[in-house]
Amino acid sequence: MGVAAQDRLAEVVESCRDLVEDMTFPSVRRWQQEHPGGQVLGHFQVYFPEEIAHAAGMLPVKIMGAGGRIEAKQADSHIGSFVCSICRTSLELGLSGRAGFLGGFYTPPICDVARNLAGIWGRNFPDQTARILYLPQNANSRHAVTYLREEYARLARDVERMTGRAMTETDLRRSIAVYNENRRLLRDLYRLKRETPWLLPTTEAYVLAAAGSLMPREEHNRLLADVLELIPARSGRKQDRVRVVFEGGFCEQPPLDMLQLIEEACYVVDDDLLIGLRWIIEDVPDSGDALFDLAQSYLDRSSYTCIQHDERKPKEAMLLRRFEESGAEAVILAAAKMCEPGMDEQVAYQRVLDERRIPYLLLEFEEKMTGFERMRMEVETFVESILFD
Amino acid sequence: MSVKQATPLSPRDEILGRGRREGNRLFKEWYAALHTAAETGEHTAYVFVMGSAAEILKAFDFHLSFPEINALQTAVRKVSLEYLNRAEDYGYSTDVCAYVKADVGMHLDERRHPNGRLPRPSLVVATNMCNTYVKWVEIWERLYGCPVFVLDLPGQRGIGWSSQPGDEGFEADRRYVQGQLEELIELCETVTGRPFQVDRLRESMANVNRTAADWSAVLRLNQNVPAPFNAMGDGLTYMGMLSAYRGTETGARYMADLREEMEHRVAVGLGTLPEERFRLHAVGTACYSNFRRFLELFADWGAVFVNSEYLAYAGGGLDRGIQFDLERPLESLAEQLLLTGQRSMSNMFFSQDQLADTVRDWKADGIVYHAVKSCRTVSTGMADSREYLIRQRGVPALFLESDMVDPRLFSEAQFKNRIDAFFEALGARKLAAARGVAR
Amino acid sequence: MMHVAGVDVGSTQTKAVVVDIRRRVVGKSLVDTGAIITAAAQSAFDAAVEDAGLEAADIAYVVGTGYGRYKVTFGDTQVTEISCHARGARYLFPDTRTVLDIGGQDTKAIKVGDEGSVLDFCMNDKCAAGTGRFLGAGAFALDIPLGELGPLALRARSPVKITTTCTVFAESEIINWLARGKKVEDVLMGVHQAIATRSLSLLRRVGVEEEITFTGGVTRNVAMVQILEQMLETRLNVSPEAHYMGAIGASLFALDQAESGAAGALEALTIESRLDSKRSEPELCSSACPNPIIPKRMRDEEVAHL
Amino acid sequence: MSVRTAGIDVGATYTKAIVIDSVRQVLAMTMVKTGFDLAGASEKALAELGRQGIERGDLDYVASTGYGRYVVPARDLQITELTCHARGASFLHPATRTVLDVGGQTVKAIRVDERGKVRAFRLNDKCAAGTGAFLEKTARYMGFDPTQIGELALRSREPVTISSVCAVFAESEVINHLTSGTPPEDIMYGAVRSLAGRAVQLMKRVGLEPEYTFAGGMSRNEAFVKALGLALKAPVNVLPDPMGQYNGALGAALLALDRVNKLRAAGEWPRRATVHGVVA
Repeated sequence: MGVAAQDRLAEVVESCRDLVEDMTFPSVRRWQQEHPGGQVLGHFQVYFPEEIAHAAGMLPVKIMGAGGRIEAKQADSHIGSFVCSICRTSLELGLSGRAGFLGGFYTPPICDVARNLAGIWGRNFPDQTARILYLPQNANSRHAVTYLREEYARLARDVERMTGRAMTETDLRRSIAVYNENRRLLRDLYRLKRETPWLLPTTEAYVLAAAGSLMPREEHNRLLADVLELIPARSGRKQDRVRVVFEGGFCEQPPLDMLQLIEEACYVVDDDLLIGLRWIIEDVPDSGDALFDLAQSYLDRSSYTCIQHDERKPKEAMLLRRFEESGAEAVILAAAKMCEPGMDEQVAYQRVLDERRIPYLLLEFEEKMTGFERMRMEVETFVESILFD
Repeated sequence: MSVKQATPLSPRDEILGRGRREGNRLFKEWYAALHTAAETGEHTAYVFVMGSAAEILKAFDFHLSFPEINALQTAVRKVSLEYLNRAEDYGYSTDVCAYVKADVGMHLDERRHPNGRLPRPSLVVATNMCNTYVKWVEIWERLYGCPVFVLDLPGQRGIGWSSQPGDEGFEADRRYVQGQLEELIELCETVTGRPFQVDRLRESMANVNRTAADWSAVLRLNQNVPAPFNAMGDGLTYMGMLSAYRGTETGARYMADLREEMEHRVAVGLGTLPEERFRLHAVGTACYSNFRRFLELFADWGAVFVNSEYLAYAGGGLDRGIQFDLERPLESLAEQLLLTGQRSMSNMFFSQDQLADTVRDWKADGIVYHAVKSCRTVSTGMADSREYLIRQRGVPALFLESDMVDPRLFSEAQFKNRIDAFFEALGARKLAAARGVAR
Repeated sequence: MMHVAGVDVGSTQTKAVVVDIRRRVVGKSLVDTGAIITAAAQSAFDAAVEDAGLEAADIAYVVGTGYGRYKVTFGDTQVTEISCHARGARYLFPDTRTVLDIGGQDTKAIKVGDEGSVLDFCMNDKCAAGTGRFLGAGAFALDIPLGELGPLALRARSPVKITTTCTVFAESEIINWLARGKKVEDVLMGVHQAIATRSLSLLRRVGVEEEITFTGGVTRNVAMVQILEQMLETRLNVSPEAHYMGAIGASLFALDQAESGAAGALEALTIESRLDSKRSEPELCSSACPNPIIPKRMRDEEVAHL
Repeated sequence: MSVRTAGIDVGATYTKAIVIDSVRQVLAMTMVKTGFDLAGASEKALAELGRQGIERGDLDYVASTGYGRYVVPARDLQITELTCHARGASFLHPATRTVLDVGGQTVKAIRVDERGKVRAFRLNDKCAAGTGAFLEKTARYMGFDPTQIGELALRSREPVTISSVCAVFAESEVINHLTSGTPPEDIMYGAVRSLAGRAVQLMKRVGLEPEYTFAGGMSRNEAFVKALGLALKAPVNVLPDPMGQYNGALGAALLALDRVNKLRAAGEWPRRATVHGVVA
């Protein structure tokens, strides 16, 4: 493709990387300047119905820790070292004033740490609305949808109270349309990853997707549409690398250096990184009740993670499907240090991969880790054991 | 070391220690019943101490097996390490909930438990009270392909958040829970092949009403000085009955007798120590791997636990004496499951002020936090809550760290050092107070 | 004139001091704890007494402290090092409100009240334990004598970030940094900063209130003092005797007791020692049960059901 | 003419180099201190080989391994120590199916197939009571030199149990034992046993399959080898000195030879090549 276009692509990717790594949240602060009095709603991993905040004119922002980019200096005196890093650095964002722009903070009941975070946040930031959004954990109950619709209505009321602005069905529809498009574009991005991984390194795909959680989705849609045109035109040679599925990025985010050392030896053809952004796998339909449609899509048109129990989605079966549909040869099972759900699930995944004789590598990571020698050795040994013959 | 017997104190002395004796007997019976069920294949439900839905399961005559109790018993019997190692060999990390690992190790060993063989689950009911419950049941789901029912009890949404029957929000939650209870009943009918009888449900609910009333009275009796029982000692035996015999006549009678015993102790001013120097409130799970030593390190200082958050959430939330309305059983059950869950469990994340009130009402000198690395439900917020209590409410608090059942995480030297220092400080405080030194 | 002594049996070194009735330190000694702890305690005591030019018989009262406090078999009672450091710090620096002690086994942050009483204290949690050793690990991995760590670290231009809290793995992280061509001083500074940061989060737990007194062996490390002062944005009280702080505190408690007229804090502190002095041996359980209701021999399973 | 391949293992403390010929005969081997200049160390080793009569020009293919594998200027290919240890161990003990390597910082358990190819592997988890460093700390704490660990432990009559998974915690267990007057040798052997137990747990995770071959620094610790044998209830191959230390370099040299033969078979020899994806 043309040099100019190539440069533009590189530029966009760079800007996304900077955005993801900049813990002063420039995009959020810019938005606030452009929208005087505009409110920002923070939400912790994994999934949050951003459409509802968006419809009320808020800027929803995913709080996903801070990796090694900030030290949990103050948070460490509030949370013990037996708790996952993402929880501590997320709190640090608040305690250090970096996330001072938040008007509210919601955590889902994905794990006991996340639920505790709501209490800790509330004790330390009494002026912010700190709440748990109780997404249903009995996904198989006939009553789950109705309940979730009510929970969303409750959220809508809170949001309206925060913004002092009532939202209409039309507002919600407009937001849903924006997010439907965003999810479509992300699906296209992942198709590229799957079909021509040599054109789209994992770290690039990751920052392109992650940037979306820090900016208005309309803006992100334009950005994605642009790069999706440019990437296929790239020149890149298919190399002899192992095609792997990366499983374990649903909550705490692996450091970019880790993704990089993996992509130096493997093609990551599918993953669950920031799965919350892609949780709903089809367009949210229009039945005339937007909140209901959102609730139903959360339950019935959604991906899987180890933090949701749903008989219709046995996790091993789902992993195998992800593995087959992406034409992978191996799996990298990663779990964040101290992440109970992640560590529990790893065991079940190992069993099924052993049975199917699918090669896999177990990794434990922490967002703030800096030394990668050991991990590099493990990944390379893994690749050597598949390539050398 | 020789066994010391209590010296007679009054003609009604025979009821002293009855709660523990009876508790131990009933407890052995209960495990014996499970053992038989394992042989005969009678229906057994695996349930958790918080939100067991025992009222419904008892109406179908399910045996109840509590994985948490099974796990902690391996520690009490000093064999938890073998089970933990087995689970770790199987692939579970050292950072995974030790209850889960002790249980997995036991299942990998054909459910051979130090208290007897345990039956396979014909049904599993888990609430979301602890998120790890849900991961835990998935393990049995895979091992046995048994039906799993996640009873979702939406908890407290935030600090200062409360909702009562009648509120729009509460009723939405209640309808959800009630709907699930109906689904659970259908499932029980399919599993047992028996029709549901609402009067059996009323019966077990009535028993819970009696149990809860007496239990909350027993807890309040510990506001007396000296406290009639140690909330982290015998208190745990009493609490065990709440789970094992919830909804049964036996359970109700046991609790009535216990209340009588405690009232007697209070009447004769009988405490648990020769001299009750310190009264403490406990936050966190017990340390079963070193249970006796844990208590001794406090008893040596003349300290007794007069209350414990553990008794609230691990006792199924009966601490405040709920009363079911038998006229509308299902609706009332849904209501109470929600309220007790929100108050005694999910409330834990927001409980700082409730803690301070308990300290006041039970005349405690301070709080002891027992953080458990592998139990993030109860431990994650502890450091923060402790800081809040010391700064905002001036409550002295000690922070300890070990595990429920993993002896490898109990370092006696470090434990003793922290405990001794805490009491040295409390002692100085009391002395200063006595001297009238302003602080 | 009456003398008393305090013996601080730490995990690596044992310190003893002798003070006279006017609270003056007239003798002190320091020995490696080594494998036979009772012996270490005894020889430290003897050396301190000799240093004071006295006989063991001249010592009216001995208080043992530190991890091996129950091994001060010739002592009269024991007090934890937390109380002793607070007392000692308050004595040497009367305006002390907060004490930081970085020891081999534990790092302690102590909030101190009037008369050196302990209002609150916090210690590192398990995964961040042995912070004093952390430096040792650094010294070992870089094979540099402990004494030279500080000065060398101060030469750092761009310190690295040590992220592991585990003492043992700090060692491999250090080696990794060197392998990546980092300067020794930069890596060392990283180690120092890691410890300082963690100590700071402990201090925050009890609430940082001036004046802050820094005690323990690590006080002799210039870099550590400097970094802590930068992070806390204040001067730290550091006594040349900081290493003996625990022993000094212990001796002050001993003095209270000896002048029993003024039966001081110790009385409150050591109610336990009157219960049964043997009982407190960590690994033994008390033979004399203070509890008439629960027989001591009660087996755990009789108590615990949930 | 005969092919000569070299393996260079740049380890944390020592850098080892070994040269073999096409019939897998060892022609030369050397060991130099690594220090902080890794590239320099590998050059020093090559110079040493020169002194033993093997000039750099005589080397047809050089494979590097160890954590300094990326900075060896003379390398044609770098391979991880796990792959090399597996290859080396099963060359010296052809019936090997499980390789255990216990070093100061890491413990590695590797399951290999009949060709010495890695089938599965695990490294010790983050809690460090499972590494050699733990033994050294225990020894040093009790006032002994790490070199005395073996003889000291073997004197033990009734070893204590050290159960902690955390080295720092284990240390306070040690202190407790000392305080209660337990003789150092019983504590030392207790520590050795607990380390052996952790190593076996790691081996279980890759699937215990005899024969077991034991490499790495700890393989020269008699007490540990004894404890390991007891824990496994099976004999353990121990690489004979000095091959124990050279195992990584040997594996690298063997893999280098395999590579040459493969390329020759493919008619691509002589030519420098690398495996895609492995070269960063």
